[in-house]
Amino acid sequence: MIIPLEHVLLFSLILFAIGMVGVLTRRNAIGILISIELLLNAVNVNLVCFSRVSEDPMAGQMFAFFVIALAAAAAAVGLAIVVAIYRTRNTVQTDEIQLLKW
Amino acid sequence: MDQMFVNIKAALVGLSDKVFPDWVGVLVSIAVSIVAIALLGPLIMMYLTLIERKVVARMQNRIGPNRVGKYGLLQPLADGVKMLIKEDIVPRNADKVLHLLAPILIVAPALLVFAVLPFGRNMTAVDLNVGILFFAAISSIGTIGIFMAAWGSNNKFSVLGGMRSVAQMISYEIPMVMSVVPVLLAVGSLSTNAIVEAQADWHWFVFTPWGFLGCVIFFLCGVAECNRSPFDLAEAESEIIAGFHTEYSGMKFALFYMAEFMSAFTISGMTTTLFLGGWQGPLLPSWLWFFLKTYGLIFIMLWFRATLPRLRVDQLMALAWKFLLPLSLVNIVATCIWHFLSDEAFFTPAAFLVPLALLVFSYWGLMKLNQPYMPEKRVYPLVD
Amino acid sequence: MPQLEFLIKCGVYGLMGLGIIAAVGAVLLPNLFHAGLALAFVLVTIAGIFMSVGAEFLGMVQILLYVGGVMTLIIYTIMLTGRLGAKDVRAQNRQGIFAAIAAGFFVCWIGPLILKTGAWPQRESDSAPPLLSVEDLGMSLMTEYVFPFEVLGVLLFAVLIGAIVIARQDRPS
Amino acid sequence: MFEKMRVKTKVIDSGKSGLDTQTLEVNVGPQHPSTHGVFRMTIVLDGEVVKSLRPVMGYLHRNHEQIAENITYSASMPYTDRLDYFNSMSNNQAWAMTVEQLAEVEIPDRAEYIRVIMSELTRLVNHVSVIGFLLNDMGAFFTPTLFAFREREKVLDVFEAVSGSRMMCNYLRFGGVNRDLTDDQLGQIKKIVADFPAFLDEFETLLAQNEIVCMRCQNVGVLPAELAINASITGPMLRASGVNYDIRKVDQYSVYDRFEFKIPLGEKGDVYDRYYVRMLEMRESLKILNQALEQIEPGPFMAPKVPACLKNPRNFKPPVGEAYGRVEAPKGELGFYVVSDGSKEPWRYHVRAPSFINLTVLEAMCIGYKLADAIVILGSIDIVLGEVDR
Repeated sequence: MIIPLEHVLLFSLILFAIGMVGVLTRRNAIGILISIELLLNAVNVNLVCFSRVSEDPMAGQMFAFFVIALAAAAAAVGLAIVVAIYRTRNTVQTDEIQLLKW
Repeated sequence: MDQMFVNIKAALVGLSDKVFPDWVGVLVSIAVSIVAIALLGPLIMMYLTLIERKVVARMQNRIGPNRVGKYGLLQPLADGVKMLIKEDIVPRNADKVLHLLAPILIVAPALLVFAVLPFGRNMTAVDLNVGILFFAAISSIGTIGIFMAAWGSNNKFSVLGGMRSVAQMISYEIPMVMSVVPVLLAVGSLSTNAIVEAQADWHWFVFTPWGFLGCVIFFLCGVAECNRSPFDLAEAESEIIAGFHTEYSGMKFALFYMAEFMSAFTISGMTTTLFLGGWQGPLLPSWLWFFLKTYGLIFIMLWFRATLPRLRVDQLMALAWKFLLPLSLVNIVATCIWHFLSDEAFFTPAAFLVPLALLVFSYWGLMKLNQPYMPEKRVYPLVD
Repeated sequence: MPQLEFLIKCGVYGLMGLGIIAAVGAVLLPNLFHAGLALAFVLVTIAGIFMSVGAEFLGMVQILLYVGGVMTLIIYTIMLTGRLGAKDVRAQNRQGIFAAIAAGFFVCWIGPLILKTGAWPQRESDSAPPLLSVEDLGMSLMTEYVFPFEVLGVLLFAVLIGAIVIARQDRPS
Repeated sequence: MFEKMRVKTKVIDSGKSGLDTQTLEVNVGPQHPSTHGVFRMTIVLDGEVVKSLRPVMGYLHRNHEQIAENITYSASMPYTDRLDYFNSMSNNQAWAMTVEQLAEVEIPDRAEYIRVIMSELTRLVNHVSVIGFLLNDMGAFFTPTLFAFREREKVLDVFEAVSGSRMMCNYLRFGGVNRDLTDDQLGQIKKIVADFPAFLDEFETLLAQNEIVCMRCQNVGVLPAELAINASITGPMLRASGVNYDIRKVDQYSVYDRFEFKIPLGEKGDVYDRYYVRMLEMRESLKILNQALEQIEPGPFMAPKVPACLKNPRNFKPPVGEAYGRVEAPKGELGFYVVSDGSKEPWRYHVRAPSFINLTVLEAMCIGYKLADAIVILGSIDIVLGEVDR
């Protein structure tokens, strides 16, 4: 590691906190998805940096790899749902989509 | 001759080593590469515009630019000056930040890709061991730049162009990457240098059935990726004026132009590297071979431009998803068969014929499945 | 060469700083389009950090999948769901303060913990070539991690179909 | 090439399926590269599909008819050049025929032959350029246009030689033509006519069978014969829809009854038919030209026995009455309706402009096709804004 590990951890912690704020405060469903991507990335940073210093370097990178793939999947389905909601409800503001059935 | 540029760079680094501490040498080495590429990119772009105008003019019974300098050789400079002193117009309701950033974000990736192109023996700026992945990743960033330009201009034609362009780039990226996979399977490395090395002694991949098909698919997708005719829907001037760069003028517009021409060059260069043996070739210096092959491919692009009308958006999508993508997937299988049959030799009849049969069969099958559009035979009665 | 190392360190810290600024933008910018682009920037900086710790392959996959794929998808959705020329509506709900408190608490709680734990493993050979080549990654994907890999493949396939089914418009029968 | 390209358009009824689709209204023109001048279309798009299209005309309105009603008859001749500036010769012919009908002038044979030769040359020029522009609209970057223009220039050279002007010829006069054709000029025309088939073959092999062209043209912008007749469409557009109507055959005006030629008819009335019918019409025009060049004989080129009223063109006062003269211009039926009250100026003057009337079916042809198709369909109508707006 070229910089101390704790600095990377702090970085990802801050990133995670920012993402958390986003998830909690965004009204727009896409905004929430954007924040979720931030959370996933914060975790990924940790995984990769730990893999750099750990005894089994493979595990961390593999996990990060799977997380990226899953994030892509989540985004695809999530955005498809957003588009579907927009088509039927004509809005993507989460606080306007309160009904569980329409 | 062959190592001319490599030697020049070594001399420069050696010079700095004498004067400065050794860590400066590393920086100098990096700086030399960066400067070389930063100069090469625009230079290639400038003269590509001239080449395009000359070649297309010849195909259209014209002469092309011939007023500025001998054979119009200074025309690109004149154009550059013109672009620089033109007024920079930003529409009133445009998103100013995006409008400003978009051209930069489009040019930067186009220039970055130069870093992994092997221009000649030992002439790769950065020999990344994930070179091909770098190429694919970086060229996908351009999509966002186009989005920004389209959205930031606040123009309906721009949005239409942006939508078209992004749909097109996403669609064509997939068969493009898939058509590279056979090469990676055959070489076993993502490094561009290793790929070229593997094609020594005329073992160019284009001579194998899968290589030929891969080359065609990659090149076609590349033409689509850099929005060139017949896939230039994103900037179809007869339909949506200039697509995503309708609202750009002056130097910003020149940057879009630059990105387009530089990616035309990098796509041709990548096709050369992946399938046409890169800088491998007899007699001539390696870098000359690279440029010869690349410009050959660019000539084909210009030829397309001067000849073919544009596809429509649904036909474009159909081509990518229903034809190129399945074919490139079959191509991967064909490569595996070739790999196991060929037994380390480049050419064995079995290894040549079995994949060929597979590919021809699947080509035929796909044509059948897609019910390709055959020009209707029409009868035109002549009456009194 | 310590000077070079210093430069690289500066670069990495710079990337982190830019990443955090961009992340704040991604969360707070009222215009979703801008937020999406800020996220794209965060993703690129993270890819840079991956590269700096020797995970070149992951860095590239990050750019290819995230920036090229996911981000394009997100921006496309923004364009599909946002009306052209529509007035900006309020982007944030009223939980801003509570969210900030929660996040602040989270950082203040875990941050010191990280710093206090002095004994994080540090690898010495910084200039050593990347620990894992693409080949290693590929081999382990096909051996040790083949099961998750295949499951992931099935999942992605399901997602592909699911996304199409959800987003496609209803056809009147 | 890869999919039957008929666009399956499904009208999305937002009430039924609950979907909200946002339409996009774009202004194509008047400053747009492919509206053939200053034409404007307001197109409502659903995605890329045209939902409605409203043509907006009048950006080039020059008050042509009012001007003609305030100047002498012969002074209108150069103004007619500017109607359809690609075909000044046939415009001249239509106007000359109208006034000759009004004043009952007999025209000598040689003048009639010269008129036929000129208007058939005009047809070649017009068709060859419209096909070039059509392919340009499709995105074939200027190559067909410039191929076409190479031939067009040769014809324009002839026009320049005989009339002194390449485009605004002002060559015809009431009772004949302005100047006689010399043998040199006839030779020049003969050479063009002899060379033209080779060019047409080349032009056809360049793109007629090209898969992309066929994909973009065939079954796009279909104009049913019924609609074409009801909308009073004329010219190649009507014939592409399979209706046999050509004024050269119907009226047999001038000396067209002396030539052997056929009328090509289209099958479906789509863009491809409109394109191909024009190709075939050029071949027929060449037949007419060949015969005309063979049959033309020396003689007077102006009516020898001019009625008294024509002696001094500035003071030309036709008898009271009305006349409608029409020719088969390259774009369709070009007619001039004129009412004379016996004074120096026409009392009423009206132009039946084929471009304008052919343009009226644009929306009907475009709805349900894509934006890119709308441009090609517009190109296949063959309009010249000078004539549309007048």
